[in-house]
Amino acid sequence: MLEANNLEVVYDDVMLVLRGVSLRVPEGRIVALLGANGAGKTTLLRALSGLLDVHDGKITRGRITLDGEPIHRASPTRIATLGVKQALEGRRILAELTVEENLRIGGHSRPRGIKQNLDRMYELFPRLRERRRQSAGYLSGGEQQMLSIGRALMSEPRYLLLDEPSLGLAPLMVQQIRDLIVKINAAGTTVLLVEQNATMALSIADHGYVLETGKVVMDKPAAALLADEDVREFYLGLRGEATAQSFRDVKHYKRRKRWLS
Amino acid sequence: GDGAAPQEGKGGIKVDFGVTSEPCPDTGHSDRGCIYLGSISDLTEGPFKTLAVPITESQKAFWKRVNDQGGIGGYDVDVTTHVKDNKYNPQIHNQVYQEMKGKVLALAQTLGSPTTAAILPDLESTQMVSVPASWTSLWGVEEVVLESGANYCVESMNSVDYAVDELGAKSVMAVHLPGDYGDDAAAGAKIAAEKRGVTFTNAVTQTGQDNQGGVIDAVLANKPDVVILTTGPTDAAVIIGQTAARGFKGKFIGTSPTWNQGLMQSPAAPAIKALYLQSAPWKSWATDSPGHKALRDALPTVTPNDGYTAGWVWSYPLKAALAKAAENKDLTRAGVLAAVRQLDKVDYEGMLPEGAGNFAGNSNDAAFRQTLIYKPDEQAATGVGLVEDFFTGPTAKDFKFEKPCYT
Amino acid sequence: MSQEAQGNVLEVRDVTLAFDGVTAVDGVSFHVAAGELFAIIGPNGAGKTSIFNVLSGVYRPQQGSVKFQGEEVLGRRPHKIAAMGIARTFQNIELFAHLTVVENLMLGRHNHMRYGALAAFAWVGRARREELANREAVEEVIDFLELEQWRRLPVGLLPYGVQKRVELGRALAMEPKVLLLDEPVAGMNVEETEDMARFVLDVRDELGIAMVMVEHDMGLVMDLADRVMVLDFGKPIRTGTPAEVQQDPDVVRAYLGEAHQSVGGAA
Amino acid sequence: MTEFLQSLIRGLGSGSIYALLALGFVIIYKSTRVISFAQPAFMLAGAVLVSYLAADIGFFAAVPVAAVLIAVLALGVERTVLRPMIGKPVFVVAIITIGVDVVVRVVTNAFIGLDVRQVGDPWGLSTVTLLGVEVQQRYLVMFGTTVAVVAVLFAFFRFSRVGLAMRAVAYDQEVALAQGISVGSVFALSWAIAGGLAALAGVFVATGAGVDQQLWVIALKALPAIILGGLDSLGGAVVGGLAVGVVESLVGTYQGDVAPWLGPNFALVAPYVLMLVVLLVRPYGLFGSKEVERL
Amino acid sequence: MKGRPELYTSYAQDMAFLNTRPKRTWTGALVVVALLVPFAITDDLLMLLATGFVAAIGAIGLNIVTGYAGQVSLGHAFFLAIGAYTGAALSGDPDGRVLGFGVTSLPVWLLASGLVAGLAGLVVAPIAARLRGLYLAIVTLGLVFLGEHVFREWTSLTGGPGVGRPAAVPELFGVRLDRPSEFFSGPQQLYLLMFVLLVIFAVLARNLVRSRIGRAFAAVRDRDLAAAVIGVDLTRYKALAFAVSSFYAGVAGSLLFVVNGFFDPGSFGLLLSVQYIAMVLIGGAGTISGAIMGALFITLLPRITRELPTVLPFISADATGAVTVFQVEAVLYGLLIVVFLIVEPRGLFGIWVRVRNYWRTWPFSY
Ligand SMILES: Nc1ncnc2c1ncn2[C@@H]1O[C@H](COP(=O)(O)OP(=O)(O)OP(=O)(O)O)[C@@H](O)[C@H]1O
Ligand SMILES: Nc1ncnc2c1ncn2[C@@H]1O[C@H](COP(=O)(O)OP(=O)(O)OP(=O)(O)O)[C@@H](O)[C@H]1O
Ligand SMILES: [Mg+2]
Ligand SMILES: [Mg+2]
Repeated sequence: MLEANNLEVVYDDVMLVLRGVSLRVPEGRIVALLGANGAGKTTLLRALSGLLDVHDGKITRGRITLDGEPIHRASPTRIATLGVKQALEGRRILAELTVEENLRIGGHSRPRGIKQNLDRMYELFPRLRERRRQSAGYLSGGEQQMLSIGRALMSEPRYLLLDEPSLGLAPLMVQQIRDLIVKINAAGTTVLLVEQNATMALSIADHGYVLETGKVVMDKPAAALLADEDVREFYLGLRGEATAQSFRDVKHYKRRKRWLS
Repeated sequence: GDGAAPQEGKGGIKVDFGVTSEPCPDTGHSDRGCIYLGSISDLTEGPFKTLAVPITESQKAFWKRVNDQGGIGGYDVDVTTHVKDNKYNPQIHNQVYQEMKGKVLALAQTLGSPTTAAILPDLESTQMVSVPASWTSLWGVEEVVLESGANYCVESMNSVDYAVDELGAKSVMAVHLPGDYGDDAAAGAKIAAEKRGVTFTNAVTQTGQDNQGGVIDAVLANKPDVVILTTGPTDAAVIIGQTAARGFKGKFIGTSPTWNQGLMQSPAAPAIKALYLQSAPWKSWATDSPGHKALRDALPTVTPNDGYTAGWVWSYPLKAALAKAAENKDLTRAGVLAAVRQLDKVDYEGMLPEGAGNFAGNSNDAAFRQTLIYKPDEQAATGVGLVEDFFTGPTAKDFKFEKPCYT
Repeated sequence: MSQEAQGNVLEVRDVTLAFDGVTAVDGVSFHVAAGELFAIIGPNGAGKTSIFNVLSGVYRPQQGSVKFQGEEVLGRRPHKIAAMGIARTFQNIELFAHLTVVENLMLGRHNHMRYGALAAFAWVGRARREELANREAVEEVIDFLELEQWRRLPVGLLPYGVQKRVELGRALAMEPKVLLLDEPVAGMNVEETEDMARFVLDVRDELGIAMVMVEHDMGLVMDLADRVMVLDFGKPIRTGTPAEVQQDPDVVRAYLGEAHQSVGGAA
Repeated sequence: MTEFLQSLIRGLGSGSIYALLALGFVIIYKSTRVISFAQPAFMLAGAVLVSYLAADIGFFAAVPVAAVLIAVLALGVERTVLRPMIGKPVFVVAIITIGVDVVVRVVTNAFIGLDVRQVGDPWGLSTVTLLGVEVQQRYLVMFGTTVAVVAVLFAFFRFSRVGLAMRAVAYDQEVALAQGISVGSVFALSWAIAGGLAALAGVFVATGAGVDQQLWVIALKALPAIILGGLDSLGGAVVGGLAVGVVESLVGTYQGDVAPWLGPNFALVAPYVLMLVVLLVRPYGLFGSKEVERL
Repeated sequence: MKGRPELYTSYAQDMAFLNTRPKRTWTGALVVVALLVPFAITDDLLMLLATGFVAAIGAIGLNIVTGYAGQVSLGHAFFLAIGAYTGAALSGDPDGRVLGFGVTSLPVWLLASGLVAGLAGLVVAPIAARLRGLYLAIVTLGLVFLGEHVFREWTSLTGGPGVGRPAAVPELFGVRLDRPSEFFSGPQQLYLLMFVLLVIFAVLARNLVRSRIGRAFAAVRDRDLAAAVIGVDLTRYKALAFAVSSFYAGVAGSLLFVVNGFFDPGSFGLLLSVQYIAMVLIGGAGTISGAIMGALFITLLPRITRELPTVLPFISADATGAVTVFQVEAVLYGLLIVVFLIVEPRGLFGIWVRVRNYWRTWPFSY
């Protein structure tokens, strides 16, 4: 179990971004983390994977444990070797390296399995196989997203932290990614899924959290969240009745309801 | 702004800058006043550090001896309070000079010619008498600068004359670093070659062991009988070693800063022993003269090095000038300069021959024209042994010094 | 509105663009009428962004022609094309992260100012006049996109959704005749998507700017677009109204997948 | 013809020193995107160290010992000064390495003392005849060493995971960290290798005439070499280094006859002219990898 | 937009040169202090500060191309040299040892130096526009080495290495400013001259960088491809940045040695370029005031390191011992740069921002 307790994170010594967040990711589950832009989702993932340092961020209070062991002081390298792996937001492929080199880098902490894992990724994403010798920077946006997910899977992590994996993917591809997440979860990988596409995320998650300006405002089983009025309105874009309304009609400024601000 | 009006100091002597009635910081002569002299030298990173450090140390010893022997007119001389590093850079030289300018009477050392040139107008306008640590012929025409011994120009004239007379050279080549150090030597060599009717070629090089390829090719292409060498020591080792390895049989005569006794251990040592001669403005460390002996006594523990000799020799004229100024009861800047104008000879305690140190006459009359020739000698203290005692070649004898040779 | 009558702002004919080994765009032709919102959809790597890159002069296709208001675009350098009146946003936000919102938008108006370096040094006179006039124009855009509260912040610090809006603002500040939008709502939540939809509609209705939009959010595309072109492997496989396209079995197979039915649905 | 051959071979000889130096720069660049201006100081320190050690343990033992010690020194510098700068702008880091260079060099200078020091190599200026041309033995040794070093480095980067990890670190440290690569170790390793190489090059430079304070200046020759070859290419460093050596030598031999108006010692800046010409055609040097640009 | 908390009532106010009250107060106070300084400190310090002001002009120039337009140039020494020699030759003695045209009027040779250097910048720019990052940095460094070669050889202009030549003659309306006048000493006059020039050139630069041109520079720096797509002509603006930066370098170069009165071609090496880069980085890249702070810091640093050992009693002041005071100075110089940049990679400007923010939010840290 990966667990955060009462976590407080500050950037640049001044920006308090997480204000006492607690979250549990039980082994073998899929946990969804929802929240508006800037709520602190990525920050939470960074805290879990030890990457705050790079961004001048610090955990000022609280603790993170992996199977009971505290890891909030551990180096990102150590956390990665313990099997907690973050797929970074915004693809972050290494543009100058080839597609295959990017994947190999993903397998750095599991050198033995690289061959098999490469084949596995190429099977999942045939487009990447076609482009394997090409500089990754020339891939299309969606192809880069595939590469980024593939890279995270290369090390067969125990805990996979996915930051908006569906961003920029075509609808068909979103379905495939969703199926893929279910599949790797079934194969034993625990997933913490950050998504703007709440419909997709809640459709596969066991449990969900909603984050608002650095605080957890909802912490419920996914099914309960799906049924929640507010979640339906603000995260799924459904109002009362089950059908989405047309974007053509949202002509007027909508009063936003916030749980906290 | 700065400024100090002349005032009455200790012993009824008129003083202005850099002279106090309080004793020097650590001489222990509480009854004496203190004359502060400045030193600007190349003490850490610059190319002449290996000469500059011994020069500075030797001058410290020189003035300590002066103080021990009673000081000057009731004053001790301090050369340790205002010592600065110029890194052989004219700008830094000027900056540190400006810093010490108001606090010293004169400069016991200003090392390097481009560096000194950067402060020359100020030296003149403030009447700051200074001792150079360089041998360019420019100093002969500057009355605030107290040079000693023969300059590079004279030294090279004498070397060429020596080459023609003793080595039977029919062709000479000047190989030198750019700048007045090298240019002055090359100019002297050229004048002498023209006068003696031997072929002359000129090659400029740059410092750095890997930068000598060009002049090596030039030497091998021209095959001169004698090369007049004005470079740094390692440059010289590369040039001599490589040309010899590629079959060059001519001789090299280097000016003083070209030599370093460490070269005797270098891979080029055999070639250097076979081909190299060194010209010098005065006799080396181990010479038997009162001055040399005093030098060795004052620095009993150091590894012999002719940087010490140079620093010591250069200090005599300033000592003489200060003594004269004190005698005149005027230790102001103007007073010291006036004293310099009265100096028609300086007692170098045998380190330079009689007649050296004339600052009273015009530049041509005053120019010192004698040089010595040394050759590598492992037994000798500084790695060189005397071949030819003080001599003046025919070129230098007749040459009229009215301006620097290299312009 | 009758598109044929108004004439086409943009005409793309038979454009083919290949990189060594990959044909990114393969014989694409389409046209955009004045005031029209034309959408391009297709699987990842189909060549949508590449078409934009051709239109804005970043890529030089091997063949084809692109006419903008009757003038050939191909062969011109990007800044010339921008000056003609084609503006765009980018799939990965390409704002100048260290500059403030106002400065980013002022950059959009770069070509609306003419004063040179000497005037800039002095700042008085012409430079000042032009800066002030353009600042007014920029503030209008800020007003339009409701960006007031962020104006003075470096855009690097802004939330993702706001950055996307700033990028739209920068393009609008250029006063283009055609606006190319590359995935304007990717990574946005429902709320922000709605905002963006509103702005896109306003741009068309109030400013009357023709638009080409690439987007994977089918709800948005189907609701807003007048016509849609579907691209696969660089080739157009279908162009038509949203309703037509949505029904096309090829499109469903290559792009939408079976599940889309539950998301789409125009009003 | 022999004149040409001799000039060429001398050029290759000094070129191999430049190549060794260039390799040090490239290794650091490959993993940190920084040009380390501390290389000259390490080079000087290596030569000085050998000049002390050789007397006691002999030249051949002294060289590896010195290389290791300088590698350790470089490691220490990396640890104390560079480690806190991970993720900071590369130009700031480059200026820091200049500060490091000043410190290390001044301290090293203090150990040079007043006399030129010797590294005590066995070759001296002796020559052998190869294909009818006289060649200095030390040049042959340098050439051989360079080839060997490059072969080892190539193998290292090709067949070990670390090589790829280094490149990943260079492009994006956060990504590398997220993959479990220890950015610190990669930095340390590259500085250590570069330090060792600098020491080795320093010793070779000093085999000619000895060690003096100005020895470090030669390290600047590596700059046109790495640009010529491409900043992040090992092979490029070698080709660039040799090219700089050869151009310098050939220009030195012929320019006096062909184009005397260029002034004496034009040979010393000729590599920069060559570099400019190459870059006009190839903005990333001969073998450097191109920056990926797309929207 | 009316009634916003900043209380601007027009864009003109918002876009004014000094748009906040603290900025106006601080700048005014600084100017007053700077004008009073010459009557309070010794001549050698004045000369150092005057040199610092000139360096600041040069650093502003480098900051324009490197800090604002993102083109890292190690070639600044070359452009400084062009300015220095243009100024010195124009104002030099026609009958002297080296080239001179006797045009001693300062505005004339100052402008000419800037223009000649700016032109040189334009010539180099097309090559520079093709290159990125360190490739550009080292290629521009190549300029420095080529320049050194030319200046070494062209002795009729430069006097030759190790010999040098007199610097430009600072004559304004027939008055030699480096000579004492009725009211002021030479250093006082030079200090004031350089200060006024710095203010002028800083204001001009500040205007430039807040204009459309400055914004275009920043766009080219942050992301050149995107800049092109929104209408910025890359080649043109890269060239312009080089030209303006070289112009500033030329101006600074012509003034740089006026205080010393003398310079030699050895001054324009790698070290000088590096010092200017250090000024920009230590001051804080991309700000005019940062460049000024950085220039003063680097100019004064040697002086500071020379003073430090006297307050550290354990260091022997001996020039010849095993550890000399000069080695300590040199080491300190390097160490200070290292420590400084580690502690504050954003430079002096970063420190200033921190201090300002601290007081703004005081007593709350967040
Ligand atoms: N490196 C940083 N320095 C300072 N503030 C930061 C930094 N990174 C993020 N922030 C701030 O922290 C807050 C939370 O950011 P975070 O990226 O965690 O949000 P998010 O929920 O992931 O949003 P998004 O959906 O846009 O990815 C934001 O207000 C952001 O501006
Ligand atoms: N500069 C380039 N060099 C090589 N290949 C390229 C280049 N630009 C694009 N491609 C290739 O062309 C194809 C089309 O890319 P493009 O970016 O146009 O796709 P897209 O339709 O925008 O996809 P997405 O929806 O994923 O953004 C991709 O397979 C990509 O790898
Ligand atoms: Mg996020
Ligand atoms: Mg795309």
